[in-house]
Amino acid sequence: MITPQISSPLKEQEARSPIINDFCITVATVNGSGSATSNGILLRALFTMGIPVSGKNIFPSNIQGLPTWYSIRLSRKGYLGRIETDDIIVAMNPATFLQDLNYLVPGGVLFYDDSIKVNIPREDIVTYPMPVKQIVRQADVPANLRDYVANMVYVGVVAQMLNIDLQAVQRALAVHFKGKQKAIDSNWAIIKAAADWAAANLEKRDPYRVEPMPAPANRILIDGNTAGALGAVYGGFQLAAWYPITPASSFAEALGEYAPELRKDPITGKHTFAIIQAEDELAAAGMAIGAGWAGLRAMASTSGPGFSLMAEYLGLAYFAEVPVVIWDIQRVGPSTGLPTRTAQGDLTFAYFLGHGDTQYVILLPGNVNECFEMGWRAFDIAERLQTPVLVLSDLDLGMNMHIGEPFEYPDTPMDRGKVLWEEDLERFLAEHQGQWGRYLDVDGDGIPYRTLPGNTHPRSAYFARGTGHDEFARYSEEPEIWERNLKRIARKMENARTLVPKPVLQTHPGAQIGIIAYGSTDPAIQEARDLLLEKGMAIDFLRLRALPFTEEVAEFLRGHAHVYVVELNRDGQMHQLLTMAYPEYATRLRSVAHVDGLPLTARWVVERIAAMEGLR
Amino acid sequence: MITPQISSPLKEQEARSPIINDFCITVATVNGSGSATSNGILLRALFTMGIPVSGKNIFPSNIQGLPTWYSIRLSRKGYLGRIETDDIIVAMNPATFLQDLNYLVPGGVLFYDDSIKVNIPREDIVTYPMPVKQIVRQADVPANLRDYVANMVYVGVVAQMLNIDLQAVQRALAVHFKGKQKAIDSNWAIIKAAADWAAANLEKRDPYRVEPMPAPANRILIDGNTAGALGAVYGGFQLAAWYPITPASSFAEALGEYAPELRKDPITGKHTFAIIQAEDELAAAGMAIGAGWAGLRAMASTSGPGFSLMAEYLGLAYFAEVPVVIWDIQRVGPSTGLPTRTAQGDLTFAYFLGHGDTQYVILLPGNVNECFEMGWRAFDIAERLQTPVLVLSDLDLGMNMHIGEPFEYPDTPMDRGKVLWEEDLERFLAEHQGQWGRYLDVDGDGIPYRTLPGNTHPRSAYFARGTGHDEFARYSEEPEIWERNLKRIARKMENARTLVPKPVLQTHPGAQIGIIAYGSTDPAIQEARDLLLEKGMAIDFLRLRALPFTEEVAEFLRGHAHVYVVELNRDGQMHQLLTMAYPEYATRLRSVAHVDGLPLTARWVVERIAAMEGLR
Amino acid sequence: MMITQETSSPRVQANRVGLTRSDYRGLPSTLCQGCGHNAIANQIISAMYELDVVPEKVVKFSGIGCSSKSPTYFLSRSFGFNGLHGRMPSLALGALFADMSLKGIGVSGDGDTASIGMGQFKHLVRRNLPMMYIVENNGVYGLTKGQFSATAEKGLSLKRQGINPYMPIDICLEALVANATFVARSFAGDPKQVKEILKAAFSHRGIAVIDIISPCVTFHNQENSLHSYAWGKDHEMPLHDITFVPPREEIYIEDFEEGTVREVELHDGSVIMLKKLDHDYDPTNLFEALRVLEEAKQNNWLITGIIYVNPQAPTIFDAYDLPAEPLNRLTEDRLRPPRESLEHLNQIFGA
Amino acid sequence: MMITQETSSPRVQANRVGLTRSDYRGLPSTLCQGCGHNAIANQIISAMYELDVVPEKVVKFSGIGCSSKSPTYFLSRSFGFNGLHGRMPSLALGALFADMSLKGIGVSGDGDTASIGMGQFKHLVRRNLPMMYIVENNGVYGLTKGQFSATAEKGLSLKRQGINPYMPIDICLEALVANATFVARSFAGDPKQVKEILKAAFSHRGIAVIDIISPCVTFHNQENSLHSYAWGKDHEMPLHDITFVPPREEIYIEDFEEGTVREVELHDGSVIMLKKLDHDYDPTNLFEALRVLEEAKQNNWLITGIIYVNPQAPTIFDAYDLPAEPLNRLTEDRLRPPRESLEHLNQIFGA
Ligand SMILES: Cc1ncc(C[n+]2csc(CCOP(=O)(O)OP(=O)(O)O)c2C)c(N)n1
Ligand SMILES: Cc1ncc(C[n+]2csc(CCOP(=O)(O)OP(=O)(O)O)c2C)c(N)n1
Ligand code: SF4
Ligand code: SF4
Ligand SMILES: [Mg+2]
Ligand SMILES: [Mg+2]
Repeated sequence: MITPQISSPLKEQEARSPIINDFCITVATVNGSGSATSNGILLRALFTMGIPVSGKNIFPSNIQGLPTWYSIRLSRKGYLGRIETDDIIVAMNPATFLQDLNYLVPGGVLFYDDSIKVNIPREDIVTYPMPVKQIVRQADVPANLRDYVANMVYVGVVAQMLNIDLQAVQRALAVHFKGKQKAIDSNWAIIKAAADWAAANLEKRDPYRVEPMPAPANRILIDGNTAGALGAVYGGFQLAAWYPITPASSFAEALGEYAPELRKDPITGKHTFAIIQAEDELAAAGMAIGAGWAGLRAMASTSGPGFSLMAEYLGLAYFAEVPVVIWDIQRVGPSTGLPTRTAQGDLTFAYFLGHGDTQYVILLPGNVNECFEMGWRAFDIAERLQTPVLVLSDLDLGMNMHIGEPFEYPDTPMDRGKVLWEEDLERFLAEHQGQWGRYLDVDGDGIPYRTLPGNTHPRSAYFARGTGHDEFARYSEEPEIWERNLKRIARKMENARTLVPKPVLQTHPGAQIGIIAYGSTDPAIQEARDLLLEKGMAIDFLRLRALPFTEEVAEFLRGHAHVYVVELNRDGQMHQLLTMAYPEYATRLRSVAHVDGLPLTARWVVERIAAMEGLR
Repeated sequence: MITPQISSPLKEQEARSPIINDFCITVATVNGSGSATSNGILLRALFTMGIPVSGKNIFPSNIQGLPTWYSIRLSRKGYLGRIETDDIIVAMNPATFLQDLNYLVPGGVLFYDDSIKVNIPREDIVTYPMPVKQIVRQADVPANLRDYVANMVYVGVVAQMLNIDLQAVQRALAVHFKGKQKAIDSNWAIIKAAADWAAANLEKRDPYRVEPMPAPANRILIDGNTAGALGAVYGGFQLAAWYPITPASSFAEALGEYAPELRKDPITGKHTFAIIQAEDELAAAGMAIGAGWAGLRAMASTSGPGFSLMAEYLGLAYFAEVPVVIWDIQRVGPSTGLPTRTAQGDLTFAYFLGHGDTQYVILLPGNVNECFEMGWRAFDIAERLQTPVLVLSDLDLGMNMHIGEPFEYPDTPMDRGKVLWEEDLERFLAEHQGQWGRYLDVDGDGIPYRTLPGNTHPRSAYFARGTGHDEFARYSEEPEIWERNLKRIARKMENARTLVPKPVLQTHPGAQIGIIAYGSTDPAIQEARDLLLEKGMAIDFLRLRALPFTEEVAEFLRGHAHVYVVELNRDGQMHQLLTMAYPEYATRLRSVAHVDGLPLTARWVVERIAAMEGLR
Repeated sequence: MMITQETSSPRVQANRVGLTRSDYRGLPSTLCQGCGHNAIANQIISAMYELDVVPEKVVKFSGIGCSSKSPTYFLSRSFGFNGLHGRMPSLALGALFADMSLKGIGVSGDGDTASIGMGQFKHLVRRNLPMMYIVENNGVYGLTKGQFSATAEKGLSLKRQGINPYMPIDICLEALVANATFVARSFAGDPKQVKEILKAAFSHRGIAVIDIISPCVTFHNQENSLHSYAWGKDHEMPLHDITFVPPREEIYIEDFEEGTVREVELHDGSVIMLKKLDHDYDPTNLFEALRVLEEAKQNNWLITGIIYVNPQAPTIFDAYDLPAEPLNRLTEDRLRPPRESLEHLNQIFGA
Repeated sequence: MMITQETSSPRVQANRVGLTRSDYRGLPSTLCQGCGHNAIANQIISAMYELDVVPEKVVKFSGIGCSSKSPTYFLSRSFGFNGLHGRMPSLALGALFADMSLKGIGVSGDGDTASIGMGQFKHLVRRNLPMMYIVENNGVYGLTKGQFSATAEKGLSLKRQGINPYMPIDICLEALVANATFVARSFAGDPKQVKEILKAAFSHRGIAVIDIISPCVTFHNQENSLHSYAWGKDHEMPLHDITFVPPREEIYIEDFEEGTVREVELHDGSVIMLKKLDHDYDPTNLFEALRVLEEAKQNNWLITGIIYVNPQAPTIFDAYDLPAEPLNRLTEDRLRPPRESLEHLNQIFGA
C-alpha cells in the first residue's frame, strides 16, 4: 500500500477552493454492526442526487466484530474505480483508527466517534468529533440496537456537513427498507437528529461538498450479482442449483428474491423454475447438467473452490454436449484464499477445465449491464452450441453496487437451439432419409440436433454418456470415431466466435499502443487512459467480453506496436491466453498483472505502464 | 484407419527373402479369455531371445467377451513404436475376423482357429489354420478351462512356425507363473503339443522368422506402472492413497505387491509405509496431502476423472506448500472418454490446475527407466520445493510392457528438504534472533523451513491453512501480505528449473528443424526421424521431461528455423504451453497433434511433417 | 401429442399399452456371462412389461461401473444418461425436474453408491426424489477388476487385494436413517422376489432404494476358496491368472419361505445367508425396520423383502409450486417476463 | 528428545504435565459474541488441561466454516490444519499416519460434515481413525450467512431462505450406522456435560463422534419468531437488516437430571428439547442406541450423553503393521531398500 501522506499542518481555510463531487469517503467500522446499511444509504443518496458514485466494501471473512471499510468515490467526471487515498474518513472503529489515518490526504477530513480516545497524530487534516453515544442516548433506542443506530449517526452528520440532500437520504431509506414505514421512520429520526446536531454544533472547515448533478436519464444502482440473476430471470432460467459460497451466494439469493414474482406462469400462475440448494458444488453441477440435458435452461453459480469441484462434471457436459451456464463469481485464490476479496484468477483454469481436450465459451461481464445481458444471453449461446458457458464475474463486480444504464429488454427471441420435439423429429426423419443421430452433423456446422426426455416419439430416445460414442450415440471405442467426434466438437465450438459478445473498442487518434483488459477493471482502465493521455500517451483500449477471441482481437493486435494486457491476477492469465492464441503477435503483448485482493486502481496501471514505457 | 491393403494373389514362395526379427504380429481374441497371458509369454520369449520387441494391448472397457488385440512388434533396429499394419495375424475371434484381415500386409500371414468358418477374402496372404479344439481336446483339460487353454495353442503354433526358441518360451512361463511348477507344466504341455502338431502338419510358406540376437547386456521387460511404483518404493514413499481407476490401478497394486517385501524396516521388521484405498479421489488427494504435510513421503495415483476431482485439494497443497506426488496415468478424455486407451490430454489442465494462480512441477517420463527414476526423484523435488509434483504418464507407457535398461539405484541421497526437528529448530532459533516462521524466506530462495507434527519443541507448532497467511502462518487478509506471499511462492517455484530432469537432446549435423515431444511417443519419433532422414530431412529432437521448461528449451528453439511439437492430444497442448512460455519463438512452433486412443505411429508423424514441409 | 408407435407383431402377447416384452429390451449385454447384473436387467424388463409402462415415460440413469452399464441392456426406447462415477443422483435430480410425469430408474453399484457416491446418495434419499434407485451390490468394484468396495464384508480376502479391514456399509440402513420412503433388499438370483419388489418400487411415489445382492462371478473370488478354479483334479494348483474369466452360470435359487434363512453359495464358494422377511412383517414401522436390519447385521444375514415404506411423505416436487405441464415444454412466452416488468425494475433500481 | 518447555509461573495452578490452563489457550475468537462454538472451545481447553495432555501431542483439524475456525481458539501449542470445506477427514487420516502417538481433534460444522462432507465423514467413521471428531451443530451455514444446513429441522423458516423442505440428518444416527465406536451428543450451553464427554471421547481409542448442538446466535433466526429483534415496544417492526448482528450472550443451562427432558429457548425464540440419557443407560448396546435415537427423533428430543461406545474395536492402525516409532521420523537408511535388492529385481525383470 501507499506510505502515509503526512505533510505540514493545515493552515486555516485560506485559499482552499471547494472540492465538489470529486473525492473519496471511507467509512471504517466493524462488521455485523449494521454499517453496511448506513453506507448503502449514503451511497444511494448520492446516486439519487445524480452524482457518479461507486461504493466498495472491504470486509473480512467472518460475521461480526472485525474491521470493515467502505469507500464511496464521487467523481464528477465519472471515474468510478477504486482509489488508494481517502479525502474523508469516518472512523467508527478504534482498532484501526490510527492505521486508517495513513490513507487520508493532506487537508482531508476526519469524522470520528468521540468515544474513541486516541491522540490524533496528524495536524494537516480537518477533524470533526461526533458525539455518537450522546445522540443515540437521546433517541429512545433499546440497548441491544445501540450499536446499529450509532451508524445512522454518521449518516446524518456526514450528510449535513457535505451538503447531501436530506430528501435523497430519505428516498434511499425507502428503497433500502422496501417501503416499510416504521423502519424508515425510526432510522430517519436518528439521521435527522444527527444532522441537526451537526448543523448546530459543527463549523464547516473543509472544502469538500456535494452538489446535485443533472444525471443522464434513468441511471440505475445495483450489484452485479443481482443484475446477473435478473438477466437469468429474463433469460428464462428454469433450474438453478447452488451451494452457498462467498461471493456467489447473493447471486442465487437474488434469483430467489426476484424469480417468484417475475416468473409466474401467465397461464397457470405456477412457478416456471426451481432453485435448489445442493449439498455441495459437485451436486450443484450435476443437477444443472442433468436439467440442461433434459431441456431446461439450467445454471449454477459458485466461486473458486466450488468451481474447482465442478471440473469433472463440466468435462462431461462438454463432451456429452449438454448446455449449461455456470457463473463463477471470482474471489482470491488459490485455495480458500481470500474469500471476501476480488480477483480475476480463475481464467486459465476455466479455459482448460477438466482432463482431456476441452474448450469453453467464457463470458466476461465488465459492468452491471453486461451482467444482466450475459445473464440471459448465456442461455442462448449454451443451447445453440449445446455446451457449457462459463461466466466469469468477480467479487467487486458481483457484490458491490455500481451505476448502470437501465436494463435493456432482450433484443432477440430466445434461441433454444436445435431441439426436436415429436413433430420436429417426424419431419426431420422425413427430410433425412429416416435418419437422425444425436451427434450427427447434418448442417455442416458441427452442431447436431437433440431430443429431450419426455419426447414420446418412439425414435427420440438416445443414451447419453461421457464415454466414446458415434453419431448415433452408440458406445464406441473405434479410434476413427473418437477422433471424428472430438474434431466435430472442436468445429462446433468455432461457431462460438460469431455468437459471443464482441470486444468493446475505444480508440484515440494516432495511438500506437493498446491496452487489453476485461471484466471489473474497466473503470480503473478508463481513468488510467485519461491519466496517461495527460502524460502525453495516447492508448487504445480493447475490452474483451468473451472467449474464444473474435476477429477484432487480431485486428487490434495487428494495429498496435505493443499492447498491455492488464488484469487482476499474478500470472497474467489473459496475457498467457492471448500469447497462445496469437503467436504471430506474441511479442507485442506485455503483461501488467497483480493481485492483492483489492479492485484495480488507475494509479497502479499508470505507474506500471509509464514505467514500462520509460516515462517519467 | 488405413484402407485394406489387398493386392495380387500371393505367388508361391519364389523370391521372398526371409524377414528376420522385423515384423509385427497381432493376436485378435476376446478379453477375459486368458489371452493376455499367452501374449505376454510370446512377448517375453522374444525378449529372452534378445530381440527388441514391444507389446501393445488394445482392449475394451469391459471385463469379458469383447474384442481385444495384442500387437507384438519385433524390430531388429529397435523401432518399438506402434505400426499400423500387421505382418502376421493370429485370429481367434470370429467377430472381428474379417475386419482384422484388412490390416494384414500383402504377403502377410494368418494363423487362425479352424473352428472359425468364414471365407477368407484375401489371396495375397499365407494362411495356417490351427485345429485348436482338437489339440485342446487331446490335452486332458477341464471343460471350464478350455477357452483359456485354447490360447496356449497359438503360442505353440506361432513359436514353432516362427522359430521362437522353445526354451525361451519355457523361461517366460516360469517368470509369468512366478515359478509355480504346476502351472508352468500344464501350460507348457499344451504349448508343446501345439508346437509338435505344427511341426508335423504345417509347411512353412512365409518369410517371417526370428533369430536370437546378441542382446545388449541386461535389458529388462516391464510395464511403466510397475516401474514407477518401484521407483516410489526406492524413493521411500510412506503413504500412498488411491482409488481404483484404469489405467492407474496397477500402479497402486504394484506398490502393494512389492513394498511389503522391500520395505520392511531393517530395525523392527515392520512396514515403513501404508497404502490406503480411499473412498474416492477427493479423499485420496486429501489423505496424501495430510500425510505430506505431516512429513511423510506421500503420493496418490490416478487417471483423468480422478485427477479432475483433485483440483481443489491440489490448489490447497500448492498454496499451503505441502509436498505431495501425484501420478496421473493418462487415458483418453475428456470425461470418461476411452478408459482403456492412451493419450496425452491432461497436460494443460494439470498445468493450470485449480482456481487462482497456481503452478506445478510436472514430470513427463518417456520410458520405463524414467518411470523408475521419476518414481523416486519426484519425492525429492516435492519435499525440496514443498509443493505438489505431478507425474504425467499414460496408458501406453503405464500398462504395456517395454524394454528398458536395468534400473539404476538412486544416485543421490534422499532430499527431505528444509525440515526442522527439535534440535534443528533450537539451532535455527539461536541463529536467527529467536525467529522462525513457517513461511519466512530466510535463504532468499523463496523456500521456507517447515516443522512437522510430533515435534515437541514448544515453538514448533503452527496452523496451516488455505486462506491468506503471513510469514508466521498467521491468518491475514492484508493486501500486501497476500501479494508478497504469492509472489514468494512464484519465486520458490523458480528453483524447479534447476531440479527437474533436463530434456534429452538428439541432434543431427546440419539439421535446421526440430521436433519437440515428450512421454510415451518417444519410440515413434525416433523411428520417424530416421524415416524423414531417409527422405532427406535431418531433424533434431528435444524430448521434454519436465515442466517448468529449462534453459535447454529456449536454446533449442533459438537454434532451429522451426520446430514441430508432436503429441497425442487434439489441441496441441504442449504446443500451447511452449507458445506461452516463448513468445519470442512462438512463430517457429508448429503443432503436430492428434488423438484417437492408440499409441503414436512413426508413419503418421512422417506423413504430417512431410506434408507440412511440402515434401512428397 | 402422439406419434404412431411401431406396433408389435400380433403373434406375441401385447400388454395394456400395446407393447410386447421385447419392446422393453435393450442392447445385448457386454457383462460377464453369469453376472448377477444381467439377471436384474431381465427382471426390470419383465416388471416394466407387466406394469404396462410406456418406455418413453421412463428415464434411465447410472454412474460408472459394470452395474452402471446395464441401463443400456433394458428399455432401449427410454432416454438414458450414463453419468459420472458416484454422481448419478444429482444428474437424475436435475433431469427429472424437466418433466415430472417421467419416472426415473437409477442403476448403481456398491462402489458407485457407497464409496465415491455416499454423499450424493444420502442427499438424494433425503430429498425424496420420485425415482427407483437400484444398487447392484457385489461387494467389489467389478469394472476396475475386483478391489473391495465399501460394502465388502470385513475380513473378506480377495485376490491381489488382501484382507478387507473395514466394517461394511449397509445400503438399506443408510437409506433408512437418511429418511428413505421405500427401502428393500433382494438377491439377483431370486428373480421372482426381484421382480415383485421392482414393481412395488416403481409404483412408489418417492425415492425407492433397492439393494440387490448381485454376485460378481469374476472378482468376488476368494484367494483361498475351496472352489476356486483349478486345473487338475487334485485342486492344488489354482490358476492365479487374472487375465482369464471363466464363463459361468448365473446363480438362481428357488423361491423360499418367508421368515426363513437360506444359504446361497456364490461362485467362489463363499456363502451368503438370505433371510426373507416374515409374512406379517409391517414395513411401515421404522423401529422394526431398524431392528431387523441391525439384527440381521449381527447375525450375518441379508434380510430380503420390502423393509420399509412410507407412502405419504411429500416428494421434492411438493416443495416447489410447478405447473403440471412439463417445464421443458414451456415456451418463451411463459419463460420470459414481460417488457413492462423490466421497466418497473429499472425504476426500483433507479434514482 | 525433549526441549525445555517454557515453565509456567508458580502462581497459577499447574497440572501433572506442568502446564496451566492458559497453556491450552488459543488466539482470541473472531466468532460472534454469544456463539455456541466459543463455549465449546473453552471446554476443550478445560478438558485438555484436566486430562494433563501435552499440547504438542495433539493435532487439530478442521474444514471450513465458523466452527472450523475455532481450532485457532484453543491449543496454540498444537499443530493444526484448517483444510477444505467438508474434506477434513481425509486430511486428518493422512496426517495421523505420520505419528501414531499423536491424537487428533477435529472440529467441523453441520454443513461441513453433513452436507458437503457426508461422504468423507462416513468413511472416516467406518475406518475408525483414533480421533475426536466434534460437530458444532447449529442447523445453518454460519459463515456464509445463514442458509439451511442438512441438519436443519424440516419446516424451519429462516430469513431470506424460506422454509426448509427436507428431513434433517441426524449426525449420531449417521455415525452409528457407519459403525462408529464412540457416539455422543451434547449441548454447548451445558458446559459440564460437554467437558465430561470431551474427556471420555479423548480417552477413547478410535473415532469419537460428538454432535454438539451449538446455536448460531446470528442466523438461526426465525423470520416470525416472537422474540426476533425489534425496535420499538410494539414488536411490530422487525429490523429486517441482515447487516446487523446484535451482540448476545451465550446460552447456558443448569446441569439437569439424567433421564429428564429440558426445554431450552434459543436466541430467536425457538425451543429445543434436550433429553439426558438415563443414569443406567448402557452405551455398549447398539440396539438401545439406535432405539433411543429413533425415539428421540420421533419425539423431537435431542438425546444428550454418551450414546454408544465400543472400546474394543480395532482401529485403522491395527490393519497396518507399522513400527511404533513415528513414520515421519524414519530416516533414509530405513526407507530406501538396499542396492542389492534392486539388482535382484533387475534380474527378475531381465531376460
Ligand atoms: C472419478 C472416477 N474414479 C474412478 C473411476 C473408475 N471406476 C470405474 S467403475 C468403478 C467401480 C465400480 O464399482 P461398482 O460401482 O461396485 O460397480 P460394479 O462394477 O461392481 O458393478 C471405478 C472405481 C471412474 N470411472 N471415475
Ligand atoms: C467448496 C466450498 N464450497 C463452499 C464454501 C463456502 N462455505 C464456507 S463455510 C460454509 C458453510 C459452513 O457451515 P457449517 O459447516 O455448518 O459451519 P458454521 O459456520 O455453521 O459453524 C460454506 C458453504 C467453501 N469454503 N468451499
Ligand atoms: S466383472 Fe463382475 S460385476 Fe463386472 S460384469 Fe463381470 S461378473 Fe459382473
Ligand atoms: S454466524 Fe453463527 S455460527 Fe458463525 S460465529 Fe456467528 S453465531 Fe457463530
Ligand atoms: Mg460393485
Ligand atoms: Mg453450521
